[in-house]
Amino acid sequence: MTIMRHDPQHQHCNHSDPGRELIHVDCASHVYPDGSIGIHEMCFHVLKDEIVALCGQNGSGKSTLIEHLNGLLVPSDGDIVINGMSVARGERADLWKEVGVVFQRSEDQLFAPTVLDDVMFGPLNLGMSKEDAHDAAIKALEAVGAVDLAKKLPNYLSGGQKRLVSIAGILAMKPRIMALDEPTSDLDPVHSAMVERLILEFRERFGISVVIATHDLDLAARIADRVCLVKNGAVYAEGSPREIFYDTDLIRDAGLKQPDTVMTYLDYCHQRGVAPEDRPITRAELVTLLERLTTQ
Amino acid sequence: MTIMRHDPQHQHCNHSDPGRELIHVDCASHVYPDGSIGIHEMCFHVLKDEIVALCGQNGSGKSTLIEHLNGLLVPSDGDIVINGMSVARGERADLWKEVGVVFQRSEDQLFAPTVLDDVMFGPLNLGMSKEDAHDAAIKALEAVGAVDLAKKLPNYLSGGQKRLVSIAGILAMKPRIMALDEPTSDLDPVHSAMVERLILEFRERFGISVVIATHDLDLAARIADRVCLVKNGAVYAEGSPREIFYDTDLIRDAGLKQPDTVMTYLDYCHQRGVAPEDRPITRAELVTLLERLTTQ
Amino acid sequence: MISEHIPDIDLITNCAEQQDTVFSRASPWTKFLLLIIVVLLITLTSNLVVLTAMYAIILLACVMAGLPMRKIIAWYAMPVIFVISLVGLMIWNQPGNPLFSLDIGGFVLTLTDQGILLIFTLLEKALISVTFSLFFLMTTKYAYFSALVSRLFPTPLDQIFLLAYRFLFLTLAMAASMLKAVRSRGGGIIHSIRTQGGLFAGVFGLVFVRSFEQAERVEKAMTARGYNGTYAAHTTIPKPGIAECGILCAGCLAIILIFWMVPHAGGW
Amino acid sequence: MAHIHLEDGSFTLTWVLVWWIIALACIGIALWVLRREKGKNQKKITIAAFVTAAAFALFQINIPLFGGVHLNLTPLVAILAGPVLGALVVLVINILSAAIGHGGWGLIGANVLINLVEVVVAYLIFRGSRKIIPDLFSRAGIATFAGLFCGNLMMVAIIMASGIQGVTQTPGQVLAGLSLIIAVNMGIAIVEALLTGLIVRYIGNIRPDILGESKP
Ligand SMILES: Nc1ncnc2c1ncn2[C@@H]1O[C@H](COP(=O)(O)OP(=O)(O)OP(=O)(O)O)[C@@H](O)[C@H]1O
Ligand SMILES: Nc1ncnc2c1ncn2[C@@H]1O[C@H](COP(=O)(O)OP(=O)(O)OP(=O)(O)O)[C@@H](O)[C@H]1O
Ligand SMILES: [Mg+2]
Ligand SMILES: [Mg+2]
Repeated sequence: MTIMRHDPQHQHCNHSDPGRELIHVDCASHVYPDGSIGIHEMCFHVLKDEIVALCGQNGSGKSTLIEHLNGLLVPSDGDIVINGMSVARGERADLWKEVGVVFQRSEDQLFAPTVLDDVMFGPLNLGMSKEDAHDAAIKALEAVGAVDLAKKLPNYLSGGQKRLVSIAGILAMKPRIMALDEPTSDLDPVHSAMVERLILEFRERFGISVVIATHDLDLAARIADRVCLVKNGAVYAEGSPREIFYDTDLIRDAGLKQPDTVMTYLDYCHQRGVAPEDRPITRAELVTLLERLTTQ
Repeated sequence: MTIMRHDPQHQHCNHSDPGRELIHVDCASHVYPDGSIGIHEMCFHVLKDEIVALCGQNGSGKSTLIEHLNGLLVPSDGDIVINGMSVARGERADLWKEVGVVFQRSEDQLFAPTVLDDVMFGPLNLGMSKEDAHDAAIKALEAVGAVDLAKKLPNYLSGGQKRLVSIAGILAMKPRIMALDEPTSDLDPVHSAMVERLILEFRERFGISVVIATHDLDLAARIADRVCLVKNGAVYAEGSPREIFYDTDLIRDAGLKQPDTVMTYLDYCHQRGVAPEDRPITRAELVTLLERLTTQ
Repeated sequence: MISEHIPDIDLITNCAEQQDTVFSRASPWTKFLLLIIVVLLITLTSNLVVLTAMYAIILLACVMAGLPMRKIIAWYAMPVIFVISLVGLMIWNQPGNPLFSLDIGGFVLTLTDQGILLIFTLLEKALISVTFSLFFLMTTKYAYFSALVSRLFPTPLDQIFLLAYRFLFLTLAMAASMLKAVRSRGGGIIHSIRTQGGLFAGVFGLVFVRSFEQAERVEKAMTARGYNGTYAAHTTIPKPGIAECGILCAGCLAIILIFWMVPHAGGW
Repeated sequence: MAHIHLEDGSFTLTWVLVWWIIALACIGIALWVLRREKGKNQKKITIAAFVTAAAFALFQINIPLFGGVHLNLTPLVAILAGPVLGALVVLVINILSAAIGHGGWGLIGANVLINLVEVVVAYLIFRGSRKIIPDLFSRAGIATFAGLFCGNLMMVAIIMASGIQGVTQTPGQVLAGLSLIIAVNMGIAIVEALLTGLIVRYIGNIRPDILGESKP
């Protein structure tokens, strides 16, 4: 994979691999009622089995894009094709079965009187029987480590607990695509590692594609197959985490900072006066590399 | 400073340094109406000029504690003394001038029709003239890098923008103590560094004490003078970041993980088979140390 | 948001706050007094020419203020339906030239040209009032409104008014986000009430309690930044200028004229 | 529901003034009572402001028939805020509604009176039958239905008394038309009674302090 830079003046949407494409955002724009530009001529795609991370400054349009993916927002221009169904042409009656979205603000997502009811809501709408839905819900709650909250009222949870429950609500539906907006914000490191593991596991076990919007670039580096840098409502550059996160200028242009691991490595090379030849992006890689560099 | 472990069975609250103590939480408990235990016999204090980080699992009681600090919640048992005024005895008419609180959910905090009005609200209530309040608000917005949002409606902001504005609203009031609940969640790395710098600067320039509740342990390691590990509604242990974050068992008991920097260092030592003698907690320290270890 | 045809108060506020035209600089008092004059005029007269002239002037003002006319017209839907459906029951058997008759089980209902005219008159009156109200809302900053409210209403009333206005945004946002959440997991209000009725009873209760608790929190957050019931103390309302006084006088004159010309206009 | 969604210009000036004056007198009494019972009522004001917002929000979701049939929530206002604050609340609701064109400014007086009847009746029944009907759901439901029914009668009385400008139907004909509306309104009232019952029961379970009565 090489970095693809997108020309802000003129965007092309080329189908990268039409056969495997699950989501194709075709030059979509969205203007909010007050005239704010949410996204602008954005081109973006997600392949089967892929984990894509959206990274970008505050207000760059990540959440706006995510809310388009299951038809909650409709593009004012351009189109979004999910699994062959065009949103603009209104072929989107049950988009929600395809794409599960976890909102940035988890309390927006919880509405049922108890946590269990809330997690069961999706499965029931999928037509599961009450027992199956119950099982699915309990399993999902177990997966995120929140099964002891089942009987609580969603509005009486702590910030992180709400996030866990809202992720469980989507997990329980096993959609083909999951779009998670800031899945780990408000989560403590242990739960956040749990969610991270889950995302990977879902891809392995069920072939679920995942889109995450996140500010935790270390997380993106660890789990994403592809990183899209979002800037001013459009994808500014995309590529593998290794390429993107080692392109210091690109990251700065997007208004971001390199992940900690990358900075540690670069700083280290700088201090030792050697050229950074490798590109570690996870802690394990970094440690191995440092060890090798030391013993050389 | 040495680690103080608190015995969960029996808590003592000893005034560490009564002269400098700005906040003294004296064995306070809070039970929510539905019977959930928010905090339980918690003892906690904040000195003048100090930055204290509260770290703990999801649902451990950090937010509950923070909401007690400006009288939003009142302890069902025990007392909280802010700058000599007891909350339980109701001597708290203008607690809001002393303690500024940024909530975990920023939308709870935004109520005025525009961002500028919202940030000006506090300063006006402090008795500033309209012009002064306007200046204070613009300065606060500039400090967090959100001055171009001044005319927008709070409802029309992205998640991170809301967080920035709610921080600005408290900054503009220059309280003597600031309590920030997850100040950097939802913020991109650049803005989050900005907020981090601000917290430090506020301490330097105005002698403001800061309490932050955060899951970003690297942030806590960088800026906190003292870290309090919260578990099951009480402070489980406290000490300097260097001590706390290098105590692997303690951190595990509190249901957390060590910060990335610490883990990188420990992993590195482990791989090289050397004993971790130093205790770097910031990236700069780590890099210097690694470099020294290499060239030794 | 919830429906195309319900005025979106976020958008209304946004317009009011972003406005910078003559109309938003004019004194809120002028607009308030004009509102009273407009309501009196449409109560007093049923003359279609006068009404049409008023309507045209108000529409022109809206266009000049750069208000989103498309939205305003969408928001007409409810008032129009209110008038048509209620008055629709009452326009039968007016005097005038019969247009056609219906015979329902012995009752003969006749529609006349006067009946049609009546519905038009009432409709136009309604639209004048609606448009002017929206114009007022969309060109006046919230700070002025709150100052007006605290001048006009005695104490607990003004507090209730102002807090309620704030809470309204929360409640509507809460309702909207609930709808969003339900839809994003395959529910629909009607559909879900049918299939999961028991659950939805709880959902209603919960939304209510939740918005209440959020209101409580916001109120506390305001207190935490020094709110003590006097939100508007800092705003001075601009006084009407000479031109504005002129307009107000003209309005009063119009009322007197209508009284004088059509002594029975108000049904005295 | 009983609420005149007539727009401005429907009533003659005389009747506009008559209803306004009576309504203002009632509000004045409410204010006077409220001032006399001093003490801390910030919490009550928050509740009042909130129910205003909630009721107004629900007002917006209506079935566009016969002058806008919609859930009304005034009985819930009565149950939560009581008749005194309730009087202020209905005034504010009606002003806000007029501001976005759902009902005329001139008709606020009449609408406040109708809502006041609902509030007072619902409150009296809800509190009065506390001993007889301990179950919150039925008690709130019955109070709601009764309140709405009386409100409806008030609405008919007001329209019959004032007439609609330009309408020359005989009172009998007007009444015939109105009875159609009443029928629909009573159907809605049943739905609203159920809904209010549910909400009140729910509140009673998790936040009895809002209701101002301890758990039965
Ligand atoms: N409901 C809304 N109405 C109007 N403008 C909005 C709304 N939501 C977002 N915006 C604006 O649209 C732009 C993109 O917002 P979006 O929420 O997509 O950003 P984001 O990338 O998710 O940011 P963050 O990282 O802060 O969550 C921002 O400029 C924001 O101010
Ligand atoms: N409003 C509430 N009503 C009832 N219980 C609550 C409420 N808020 C929090 N709790 C409960 O109190 C406990 C402490 O919650 P708190 O919000 O203080 O945790 P926290 O440490 O801030 O967690 P997080 O990191 O997830 O934000 C949790 O078990 C939570 O479920
Ligand atoms: Mg976002
Ligand atoms: Mg918290």
